[in-house]
Amino acid sequence: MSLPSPWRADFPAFAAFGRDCQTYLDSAATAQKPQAVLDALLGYYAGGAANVHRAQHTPGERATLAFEGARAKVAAWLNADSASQIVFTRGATESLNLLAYGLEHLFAAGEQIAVSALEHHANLLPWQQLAQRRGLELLVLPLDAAGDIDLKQAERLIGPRTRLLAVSQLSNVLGRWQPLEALLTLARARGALSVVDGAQGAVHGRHDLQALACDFYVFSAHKLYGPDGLGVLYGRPQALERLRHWQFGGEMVQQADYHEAHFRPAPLGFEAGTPAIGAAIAFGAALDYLEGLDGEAVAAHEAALHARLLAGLRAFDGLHLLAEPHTALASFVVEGVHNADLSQLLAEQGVAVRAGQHCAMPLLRRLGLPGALRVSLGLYSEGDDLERFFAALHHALALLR
Amino acid sequence: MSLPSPWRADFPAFAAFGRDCQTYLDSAATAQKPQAVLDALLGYYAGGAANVHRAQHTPGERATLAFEGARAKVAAWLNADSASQIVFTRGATESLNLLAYGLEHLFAAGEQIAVSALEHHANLLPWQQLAQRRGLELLVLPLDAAGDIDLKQAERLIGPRTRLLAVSQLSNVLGRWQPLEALLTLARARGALSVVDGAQGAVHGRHDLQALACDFYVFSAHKLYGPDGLGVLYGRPQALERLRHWQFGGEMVQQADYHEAHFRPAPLGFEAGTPAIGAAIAFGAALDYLEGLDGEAVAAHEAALHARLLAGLRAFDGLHLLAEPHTALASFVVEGVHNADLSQLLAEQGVAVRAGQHCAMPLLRRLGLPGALRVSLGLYSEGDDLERFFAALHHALALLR
Amino acid sequence: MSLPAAAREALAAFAQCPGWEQRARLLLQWGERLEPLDDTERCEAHRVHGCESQVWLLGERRDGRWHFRAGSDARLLRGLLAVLLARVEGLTAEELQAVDLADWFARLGLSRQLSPSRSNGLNAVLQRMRELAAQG
Amino acid sequence: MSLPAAAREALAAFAQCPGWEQRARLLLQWGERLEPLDDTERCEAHRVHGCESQVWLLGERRDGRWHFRAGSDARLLRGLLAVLLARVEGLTAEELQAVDLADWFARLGLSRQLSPSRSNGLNAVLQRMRELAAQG
Ligand SMILES: Cc1ncc(COP(=O)(O)O)c(C=O)c1O
Ligand SMILES: Cc1ncc(COP(=O)(O)O)c(C=O)c1O
Repeated sequence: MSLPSPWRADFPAFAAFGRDCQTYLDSAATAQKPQAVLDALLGYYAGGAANVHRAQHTPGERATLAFEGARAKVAAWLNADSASQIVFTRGATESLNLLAYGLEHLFAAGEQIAVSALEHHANLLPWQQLAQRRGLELLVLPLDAAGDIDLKQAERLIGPRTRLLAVSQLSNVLGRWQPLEALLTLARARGALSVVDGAQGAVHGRHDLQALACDFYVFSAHKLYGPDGLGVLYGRPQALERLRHWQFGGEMVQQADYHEAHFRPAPLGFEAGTPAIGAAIAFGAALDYLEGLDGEAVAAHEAALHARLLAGLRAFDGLHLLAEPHTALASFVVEGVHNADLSQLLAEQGVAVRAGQHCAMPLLRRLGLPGALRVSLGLYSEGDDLERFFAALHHALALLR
Repeated sequence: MSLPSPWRADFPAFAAFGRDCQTYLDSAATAQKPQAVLDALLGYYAGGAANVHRAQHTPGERATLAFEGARAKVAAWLNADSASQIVFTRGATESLNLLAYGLEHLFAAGEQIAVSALEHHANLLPWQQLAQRRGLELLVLPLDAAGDIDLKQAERLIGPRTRLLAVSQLSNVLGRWQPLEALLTLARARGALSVVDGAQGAVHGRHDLQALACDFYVFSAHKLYGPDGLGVLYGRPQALERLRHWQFGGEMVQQADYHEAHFRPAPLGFEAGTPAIGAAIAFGAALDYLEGLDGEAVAAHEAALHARLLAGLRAFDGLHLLAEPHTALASFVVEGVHNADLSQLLAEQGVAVRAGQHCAMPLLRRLGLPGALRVSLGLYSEGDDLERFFAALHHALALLR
Repeated sequence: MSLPAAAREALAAFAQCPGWEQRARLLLQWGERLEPLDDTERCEAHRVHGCESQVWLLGERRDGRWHFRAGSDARLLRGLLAVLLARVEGLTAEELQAVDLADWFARLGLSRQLSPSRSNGLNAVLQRMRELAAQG
Repeated sequence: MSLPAAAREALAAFAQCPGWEQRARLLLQWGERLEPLDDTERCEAHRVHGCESQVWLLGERRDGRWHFRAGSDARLLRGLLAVLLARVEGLTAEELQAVDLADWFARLGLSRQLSPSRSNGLNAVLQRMRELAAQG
């Protein structure tokens, strides 16, 4: 049962990790990039960079076509109706901040925003701070025993004063798919806008946003095998129309005078200044690469690895999973052992897993834990990575107990 | 007088431009990148990407060290006291928006913000919109006949109600160094904060920010031979302390609970979410590259080329410069010929110059022009580029007149 | 769908055009053919935004068929407008929605003018034309 | 500047330590030596933020010399705190500002623990120590 990944060789980082005796199991933090991404990045810069949307000259046209081509690829990947529904940002975090500022004008004091108890800071703090600015109430939807947003309670809590629901698709700590369909139906029934944080969800399986029926969906390129510094905000056309412009500058302007200005609609109106052109083009290449894989084979590989991960962890005495994860990752603690000690000794052995609060301090506090370890997988991960991790964990625990 | 650039071969894009018969004279829009930048980008991704500031594991530490090393290089390049004065953003535009939102709480209705009549939209619109949000007055400092901010008028206009002055160091349209020293002294005397838009200025010569004595200075990596998607906000410590946090998420948090949170100080407190790690590291490599050049030789080459550009343009009948540029670029119109027609015919001949309003619509309107052409230079530009441009201009004018 | 006479003429002229110079000359000539707009027509209401040059577009439906007029301060753009108008002259709203203008410019060897690079603005003109026809 | 006795002992032990395992064992042992903090001392006021683990630091000046006590819920970090305290025990404020702690950890073969990666938090402890000494 060695579970090799047939796609591993497409990712040059693993040759380097091999040389340095590193085992990378922190893909939920950021993923490695296939060679196709590096080629696209290099091809763009070495072929002649140019700014986009500004010039008639050939390098400028070429860059604009490639940049807009990447937008179209993102739209196709998400099954969006049109490329104009895709706004490029720096990352999921910026997408969420854009929403919290761009929708601010829709809220009146006393209204409510609903998030869940398992949100990443990026999908909690922008709303929390918006609530503080506007005198809103932040509803925190509680979790059930399995670690999912409790639908019964959500139904009770989400009411006519609730103007927006913002929830994760897949928890970055618990690894569980959240009951989005029911929640989105509920939000729609109550007349609330909906925001889905797809930062983790987008990486596992491909999602049809027309079927998902949220108003906004956000994720980061760097977790989906693309470069860092690029994120996506998808919106339904009617939802995008409700956004106020947020950042101002360069080519997002329609007409400007000293004392007043008019701005373009989405997407360009929300991309102030020179964007991350190279990153967008390279992310297009990442999607092309993913498009070329057999999605079912990828899912089957990830599922087999994940099962192996869980089985392996269960063999350790006193090890407790924070929840029963569906996919992609497993978070755990070991009785009587501090997660920081464990992660340090794993690091000494060249095993890269993440320890701590995973940018979800309130969730960890609610679970009564100072922190936890998280092992997370990518499509390039394989059985040998897990074996090295299990051996290192064994060794670390022997030292610590 | 062929003026070859001794650094041209360091920039792989010129081989591609050569193959495609393209002459790139639009460096003020974005600059080409030296091979060292591509190598750093590739080295980072192929060596194993990792998120920064989050994990104890070796790839994470390596990435964090490289990312923080890049911050230190930026600080050294600007002669800042400390790396903690350098905030990474997406670009000059985001830096300016960060300031306009982060300083908003300092303004009361009826107070004033002063900008100049020649600002790029990125240094106009964030302040204009802040003025609208807060009921402030936006003072527009007029220009003198040469195309510089008129100091006499500035002295008259900037008064005790003026809380902030935001001006460009080097105009992206007129190519003139603005009288910063006098303006900054004036601002300080009146108790106003000062913001310098160094997007163009940072590219020509190296500036000592301790000597410059502004409160904030911003620029974009992509114009200074670095990758796109990265910008810099420099601030004096006392000025940075006055900034309110703006974007929220991931690792900018000190302590978070569902209903309240505390944030880190600058720089990390202003870098919400996964930053453009690869771009930052590659920008560090760009600065290393520049650091290795003979600054005086670069300045002399740019000056000689610029003189040749001006002399060549003067030989055309009916061609008018928008101002007498000091360095880097020249903007012009030709009597009876539309700038769009000219730029299209230059593009047909493989000459990449920029036409239009250069993201400075109000300035162009004030000059009474629907648009203008701009030729701009980088340290890799050379005499032959100019000769090809002159020949193409000649040809285009022959067709159009 | 048979082409209007002016469109056939444009196709004949541009399709056999050997290079950029010749094409530019042709565009300049076609631009001269545009029926000039008077001062009241060159107004804000008819202005097409999203072009770095100034462009105006007026549309009128007579007997179920669309007739457009257009102008610009840039001469090459005037030529592009002329070959565009040649193609759409007298179409019904349905025909207008159906006509493949990207293909039309491609057949003329003018595809590049439709690039998403915003500065030229021909795309904005096409969009405005469709909006007018949809309203009308 | 001569080293305090405990510091000399740490140097002797760590400097000849052959590998990560041995070093980890030593850190665990040194961590045991930390004088435990009582519940009132493990309070918010003494908490050092910026560490993923919980860390507390207390400092006291007697006769012009600084004496620190520290604790953590993580055991390896307790070891690091112990070798840190061994180095700074009994220093004056001036000596404290002058001591090169990066060098100290380097001599112990523990440089990596000072990486700017925030999660371990030793840097935050050093900074808090300097703040206390500056105030005190
Ligand atoms: C669920 C979730 N939301 C949001 C984010 C933020 O992503 P980024 O740091 O790329 O902006 C992350 C990644 O850390 C995440 O896991
Ligand atoms: C003077 C000036 N300010 C600001 C900017 C905006 O820079 P960016 O688009 O990289 O954010 C530019 C570049 O276009 C500029 O020339």
